Amino acid sequence: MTWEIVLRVALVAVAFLTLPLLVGQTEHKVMAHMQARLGPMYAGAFHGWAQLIADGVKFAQKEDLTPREADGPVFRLAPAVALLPYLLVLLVIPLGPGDLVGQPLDVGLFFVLAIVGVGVVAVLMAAWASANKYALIGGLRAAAQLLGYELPFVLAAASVAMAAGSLSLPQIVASWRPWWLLWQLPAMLVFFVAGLAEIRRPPFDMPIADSELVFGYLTEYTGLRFAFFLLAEYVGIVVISALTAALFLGGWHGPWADSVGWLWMLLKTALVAFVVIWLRVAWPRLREDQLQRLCWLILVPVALAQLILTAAVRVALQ
Amino acid sequence: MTLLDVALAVAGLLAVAGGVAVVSTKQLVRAGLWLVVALGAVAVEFLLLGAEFAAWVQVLIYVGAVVVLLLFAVMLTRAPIGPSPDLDRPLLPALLVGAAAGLGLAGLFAAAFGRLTVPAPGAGTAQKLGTAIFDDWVLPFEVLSVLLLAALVGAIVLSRRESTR
Amino acid sequence: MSIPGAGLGKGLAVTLKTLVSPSITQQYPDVAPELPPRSRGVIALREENCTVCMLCSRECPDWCIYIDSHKEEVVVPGAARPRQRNVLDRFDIDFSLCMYCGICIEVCPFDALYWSPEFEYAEYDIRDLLHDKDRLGEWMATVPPPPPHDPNGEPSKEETAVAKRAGTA
Amino acid sequence: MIRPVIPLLTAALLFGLGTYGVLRRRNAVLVLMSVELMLNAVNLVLVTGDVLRPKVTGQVFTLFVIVLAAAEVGVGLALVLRLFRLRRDINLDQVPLDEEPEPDPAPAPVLDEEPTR
Repeated sequence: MTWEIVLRVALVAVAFLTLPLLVGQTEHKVMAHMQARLGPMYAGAFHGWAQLIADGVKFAQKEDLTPREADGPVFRLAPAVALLPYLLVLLVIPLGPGDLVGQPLDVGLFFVLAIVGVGVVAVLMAAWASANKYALIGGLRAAAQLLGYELPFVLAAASVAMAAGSLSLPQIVASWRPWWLLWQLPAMLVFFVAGLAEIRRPPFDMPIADSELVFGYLTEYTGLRFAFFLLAEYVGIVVISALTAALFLGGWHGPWADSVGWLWMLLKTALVAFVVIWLRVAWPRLREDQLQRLCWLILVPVALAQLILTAAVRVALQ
Repeated sequence: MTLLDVALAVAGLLAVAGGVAVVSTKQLVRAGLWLVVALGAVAVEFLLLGAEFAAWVQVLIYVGAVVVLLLFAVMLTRAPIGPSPDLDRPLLPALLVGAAAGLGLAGLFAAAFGRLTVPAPGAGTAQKLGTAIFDDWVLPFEVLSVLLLAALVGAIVLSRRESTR
Repeated sequence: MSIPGAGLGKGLAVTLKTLVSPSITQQYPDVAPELPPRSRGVIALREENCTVCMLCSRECPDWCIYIDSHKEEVVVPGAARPRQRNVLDRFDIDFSLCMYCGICIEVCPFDALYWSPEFEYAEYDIRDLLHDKDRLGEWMATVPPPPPHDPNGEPSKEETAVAKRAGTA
Repeated sequence: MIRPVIPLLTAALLFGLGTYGVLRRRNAVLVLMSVELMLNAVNLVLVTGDVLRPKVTGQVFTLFVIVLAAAEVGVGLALVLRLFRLRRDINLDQVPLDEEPEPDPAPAPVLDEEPTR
């Protein structure tokens, strides 16, 4: 029993360390090819597969700088706080039918939503402790953005939870039916868009807008701590993709599902992650007012309408 | 003392330590961050007491929203890095009232429940909670939503600038 | 009337199309680049053609061509007196100054200067970019043959001149 | 088996700390934080109450209190920001309770300006 838990946690840790690298490498290559480039080609000999490992080595060798005016302990703690929530979230995302999940949790969905929200604290810590005006502006932007988008994020997730009649992620996936793709389509779009904003990916990268804020709340970070933030961003992609796949795309459902369910789940996650990367290449960054407008005037109403629709269909089906 | 008791005591100590730091630190933003620690420890207590749903609501609303709003306000009102001067009123009255309230309550609780042990609660109460809210407490729930709406409108009205009229 | 969000879709379509079409990156050090014809890599010198007329040096906008010469007397058998001839001592081009305008090549009346596509002559020291006539002569080997004459174009002046002389003679 | 006295003692101490903070602190945001501590102490008592009896009423009220806290913080921070905009300061001892506040200087002051008072 204890061994089983240790094994599960170890497997999740492995996923935590490998999947983001996979996403990062895919981003390198996909972005490059979408811009008619080749991307990294040399590290690791074959199409630059080891580029991110080389990057990690480079980051580890860099000097660990803390600005003189910074609030040292807070500054140094922020990357860990940024990384931890996503690690915890990965624990409860189901990979396949039955027992194929890090830790089955009765209120798993709620756990995920709560924990993802903690990431804001890390951003504010990093922003304020850097003692840098660009960092502070970036942090305030991030806080406004994350607080705003948390609402449609939670509402969209609530819709699917209502449809499934459960807060447990494996339960939700188990009761998923293909026609939900249509029924929950608005919720899926809202969830995905709000999720993108939650992990501050383009086109929602206003907080780190490099053309105006240098690098936002990451401006003062170097070396391993910066790498931690980057890792957090890529784990964020994995988490948001996996959640979208599990909640709205049916997780492990698919042909020959029971034996290769985990493969379907990974495939769907990879597909959503690809879309995340694709949007970064294709779309320009939203302006701050457009960002808030999109959230409050489009996403929140759509999410609320979807909630009503979900409730109506649920009642009609009973 | 069972293992659960020890866990409860550790989380409690953490919460109290966080609370002490919140009310004693000279650095505004650090007070907010210590509040995260205290609230997180309380959430852990909730978990250990079997109130799983309440624990995650605590994390979602308190840590994810309330503390962030507080930090936001601290930063908007230009908190400096490092200690701020002139944060505190005279010590004695506050200490007297605070100690009286805290220690008095503690004494009361200790006297009333000091030797009591109860079976450890089971986990997973989301369903029961939902039933209770929507069966027994519908009216308070609705009143609460009206209150939230009023607070929302009030906050917006308060934070509007006059010149935007 | 445009559909809202059409631009977003278009952006996605363009990037996806670029993703599946081959990329245009050239793996330069590993794979030799395909240079377009008439690439302006470096200026090569055919020393025998140079008459030290100094036109190139004078026309050079940034004066990066240095020419020294001396006169020699050549005794031509049967002539009344020895002829004078210019002998090139030095012909240097400073490629740290050269802006690759090609005017020297255009003005040379005796076809002594040519464009070569050779471009790998970077140096660690800027002073090493001053190349003498031997080095410039080596690059003659890399000068591509002139492009074939346009079959529909007018015949060249030399050809018409030769034809006319042959006809009248 | 657990001893409910442990979370109850924690709650009592947290409440005392909150009271102390409310009375001791001069900064409005810090006072709000202390109020949050007190609310949390109450929540902890409510949740512990559920362990003693086989009902979930305490947790229901905990949820209500949390929602209330969110509303309170929203309005409270709006007030604090308003105060800051008027006075460039959120020191509670400086708030004049017996005089009409000056109207918001229009156009609204840029954050970098000196106090316009």
